Amino acid sequence: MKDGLVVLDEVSYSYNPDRPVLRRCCFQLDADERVGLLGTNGSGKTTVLKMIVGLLKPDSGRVRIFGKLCRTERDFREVRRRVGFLFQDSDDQLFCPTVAEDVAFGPLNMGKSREEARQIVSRTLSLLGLPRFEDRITYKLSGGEKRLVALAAVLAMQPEVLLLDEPTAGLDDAAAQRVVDVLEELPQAMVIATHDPRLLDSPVNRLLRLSGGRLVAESDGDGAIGHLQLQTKP
Amino acid sequence: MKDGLVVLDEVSYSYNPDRPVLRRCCFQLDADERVGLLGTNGSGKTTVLKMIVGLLKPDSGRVRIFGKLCRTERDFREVRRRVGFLFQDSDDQLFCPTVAEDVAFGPLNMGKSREEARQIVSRTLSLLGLPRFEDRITYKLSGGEKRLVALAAVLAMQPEVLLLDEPTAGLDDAAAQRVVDVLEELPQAMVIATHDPRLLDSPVNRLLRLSGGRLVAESDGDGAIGHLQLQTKP
Amino acid sequence: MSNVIENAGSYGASLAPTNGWCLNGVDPRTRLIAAFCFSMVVTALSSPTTLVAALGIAVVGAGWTGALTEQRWKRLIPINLLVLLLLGLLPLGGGATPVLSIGPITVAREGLVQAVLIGLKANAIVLGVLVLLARLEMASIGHALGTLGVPAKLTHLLLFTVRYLGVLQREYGRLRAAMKVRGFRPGVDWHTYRSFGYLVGMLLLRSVDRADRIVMAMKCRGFYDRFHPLDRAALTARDAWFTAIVLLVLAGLTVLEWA
Amino acid sequence: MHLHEAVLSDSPQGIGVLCLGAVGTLAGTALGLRAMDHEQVPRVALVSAVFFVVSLIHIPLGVTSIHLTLNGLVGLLLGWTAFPALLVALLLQAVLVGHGGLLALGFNTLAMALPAVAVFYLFQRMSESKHRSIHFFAGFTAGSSAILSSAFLISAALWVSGESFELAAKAVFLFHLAVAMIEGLVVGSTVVLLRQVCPERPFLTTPQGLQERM
Ligand SMILES: Nc1ncnc2c1ncn2[C@@H]1O[C@H](COP(=O)(O)OP(=O)(O)OP(=O)(O)O)[C@@H](O)[C@H]1O
Ligand SMILES: Nc1ncnc2c1ncn2[C@@H]1O[C@H](COP(=O)(O)OP(=O)(O)OP(=O)(O)O)[C@@H](O)[C@H]1O
Ligand SMILES: [Mg+2]
Ligand SMILES: [Mg+2]
Repeated sequence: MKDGLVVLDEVSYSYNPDRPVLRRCCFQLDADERVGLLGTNGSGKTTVLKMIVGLLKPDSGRVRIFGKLCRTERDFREVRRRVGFLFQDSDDQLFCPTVAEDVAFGPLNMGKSREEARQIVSRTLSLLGLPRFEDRITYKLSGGEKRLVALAAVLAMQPEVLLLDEPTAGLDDAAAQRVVDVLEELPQAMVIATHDPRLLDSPVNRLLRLSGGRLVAESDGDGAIGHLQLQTKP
Repeated sequence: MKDGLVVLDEVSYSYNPDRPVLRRCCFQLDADERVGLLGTNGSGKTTVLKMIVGLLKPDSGRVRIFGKLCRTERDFREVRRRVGFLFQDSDDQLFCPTVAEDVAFGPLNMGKSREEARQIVSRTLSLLGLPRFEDRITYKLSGGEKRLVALAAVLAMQPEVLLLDEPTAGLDDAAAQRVVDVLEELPQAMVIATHDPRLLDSPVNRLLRLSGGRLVAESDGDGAIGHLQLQTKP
Repeated sequence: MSNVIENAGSYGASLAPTNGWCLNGVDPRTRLIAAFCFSMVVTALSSPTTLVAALGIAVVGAGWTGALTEQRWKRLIPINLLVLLLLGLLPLGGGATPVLSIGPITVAREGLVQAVLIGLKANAIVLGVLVLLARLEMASIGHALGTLGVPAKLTHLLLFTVRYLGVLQREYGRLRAAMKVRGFRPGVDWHTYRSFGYLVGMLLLRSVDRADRIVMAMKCRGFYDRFHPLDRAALTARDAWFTAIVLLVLAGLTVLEWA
Repeated sequence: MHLHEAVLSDSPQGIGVLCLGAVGTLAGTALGLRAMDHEQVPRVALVSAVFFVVSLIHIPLGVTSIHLTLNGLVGLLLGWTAFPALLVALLLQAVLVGHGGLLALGFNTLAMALPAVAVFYLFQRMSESKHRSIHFFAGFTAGSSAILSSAFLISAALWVSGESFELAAKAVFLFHLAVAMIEGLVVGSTVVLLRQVCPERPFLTTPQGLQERM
């Protein structure tokens, strides 16, 4: 088996012993893939993503990232610089007073100088169409703006893989469309956990469904989206 | 115009002057109606509900409840005994340490004796299928249990009108179904703000959509649900 | 630390009543007063024999009631760190009978004895209180204080604080996880301290917003300007038994000390 | 750093310190409760809860690590209400974590809350200054001076309760010099964030300020 960027090998996980969330779940992400991760509420999508960045450690099974087996916190420290994770709730992700400081947080952690960080901030913000946002107060942004700033904060670390947990949840149509447009332009391999049919149209090129603690392929291409929509809308 | 239980007459509201949330919004709830309140995130559903119980006062327009014009905090104090409000986040609503105390909080504030309050508690809990929950600790309940206990706390005041803010948000299918079943059995007039198609099937008998700061009727009955889903997905 | 946070709100859980446990039926008020009296009496002891006896009783109690199972023994750590510190420092404070002297440093016997006695006493008290209060919900302790005459505002302050500890710990955990995935590792530098400062500020802001929502929810349920308690069960025969045993133990210790 | 009754009960002076602490805390708490009305209970409680949660955070300091205390911040936010807020938080620490004892609760609260109240009168206006550059300075001085004063009170209590504690008292105080530095930096940043995010909101204020907003 050729190694992908991210490989989960028969991982199991439970928060609570009598209700396992993942059961010998396998997953592989290759370069240039944009995987859509479907599944009902509570099926474990967030759990899978957290496992990839080592916020949760599997009860059994192996996590291999960029070809390297990751076990300890130390292994994952390296991984987290190269894998960007967008949280489900942006409020949990933005904790600095201003946008500029929040976006600079990652680069500063990676040892960049303040000058470099500042440049990265302005570059990233203009990439996402958020010019002159540097001094805005994160706590007061609208839901859509928070999402985009959180995404900027993730992209500022120049990750090779993106994990996006419901990037359009809680956004209205206009804001969601903006996020979709931005995602389409990004070059990285991605895993997008989502319920949102708007995302499945275009950024995503492979669909997986999490059910019963395992990932199963959802029929590919147009059919998949039709299928999904059939489920949402009778 | 015959007076309904709740009438909002051209109310306007803004948290922030350059982004009004409600603009001359009208609303009427009659007896036996169960209104579903739809609308994208941030469209102002919660704002409408808070206005009805006087947690927010309109910038302009009138609020008339049970035929009485309500303006001051004092007017609304009376209203709040007869209109029950279920908050979007149960953690905000269950602030007492035990379930019994939380459910008894309303009745005690209404001047009931401890003995009466205790009886109301056990009656309400068994009505909602939560027997022997009295001494459970609120912060240890699961999400679905919290929702039901919060509902019990609201019902314990024997309100004539219920305002429910996303009663099934964040619940898994089983828990959500339980809430839906309970709501179906309740006799009160209701306003249910929700995104959840599960609720629109049966407790609700009239649908309104909040958009551009106003409430517009959504086509009724079965059609409504189809329509709703059409709107979710372009 | 991280596991304290990960087991968000589990303090209460580790104190939760379980079936068939011998102090279960005893009223929290009685247990609270007993803990207080036990602390008082043991604090007043000074003879080594009595202190050893007190510690022995506490240990036996802990064994009998299972108070040290799960993670509760960890609560002995802070006090013993303090005792270790004293054990290191008190003997250096000078005294009549040096046991060891290296250059200018003299280790005195008096200090050593004093530190050991403090260690005995501290462990007896902490362990005794742990036994007497074990598996009591913080919420019940709050109620007990209320019925013992502590002002309503203060008991409600305690109850609200306990209620939202878990919520805040989860919020803290999520923010910390978000920092972690962006490569944050605490170090000894300005960036670290500033980030912690922001973290605290953000927690406070969210807390204030939540507090405002809680007040709204209270008003919606007819809250006007005071809290009405829903009172608790009366004392029972078990309380009498429990009180008798505790009194006997305390009397025994007193006699041993001064007789 | 919390003292335990076992440490202070060795001498009559120590017992005196315990009693003095209890009386002082009683008085301060009574004042604090008077300044807080029923509607403010949730706000104050959430500040206590933040204080408790934050006090569990390890912050690296050279080879060891320290816990944040933040009594200065609580003081800036709450004024006299810091007394009941800190009393509750310290009671939780005593029962749930094992920091300090039940009988020493009075003294420990006094040692934390008295500097907090002082800081409120000294730096609260400064932390609301129009000039942004001052916010950090106000927070820094408030945070570090509060913890230093607390450390001083604790050292003093040790000192008076017996000659043999002299060395321990010095050690406690010296250690807190370093801690004060870190507290200052953290509280300074917190104040900067709070002032930047809600300049219009009287959050960093007296209970009276809280009242106005309700
Ligand atoms: N910290 C936790 N402690 C205990 N159980 C948890 C925790 N987090 C999640 N769970 C449970 O694990 C299951 C999977 O959760 P997860 O968040 O991964 O689902 P999800 O697919 O992301 O759902 P959603 O669509 O609601 O985000 C759920 O049943 C949830 O209740
Ligand atoms: N306390 C507040 N201060 C400032 N703006 C607010 C406040 N509460 C809500 N808003 C803004 O008012 C608008 C309407 O909010 P509201 O909570 O009523 O929406 P909603 O329809 O309930 O949304 P959701 O589906 O997310 O619950 C949003 O744009 C929101 O950002
Ligand atoms: Mg999720
Ligand atoms: Mg809402």
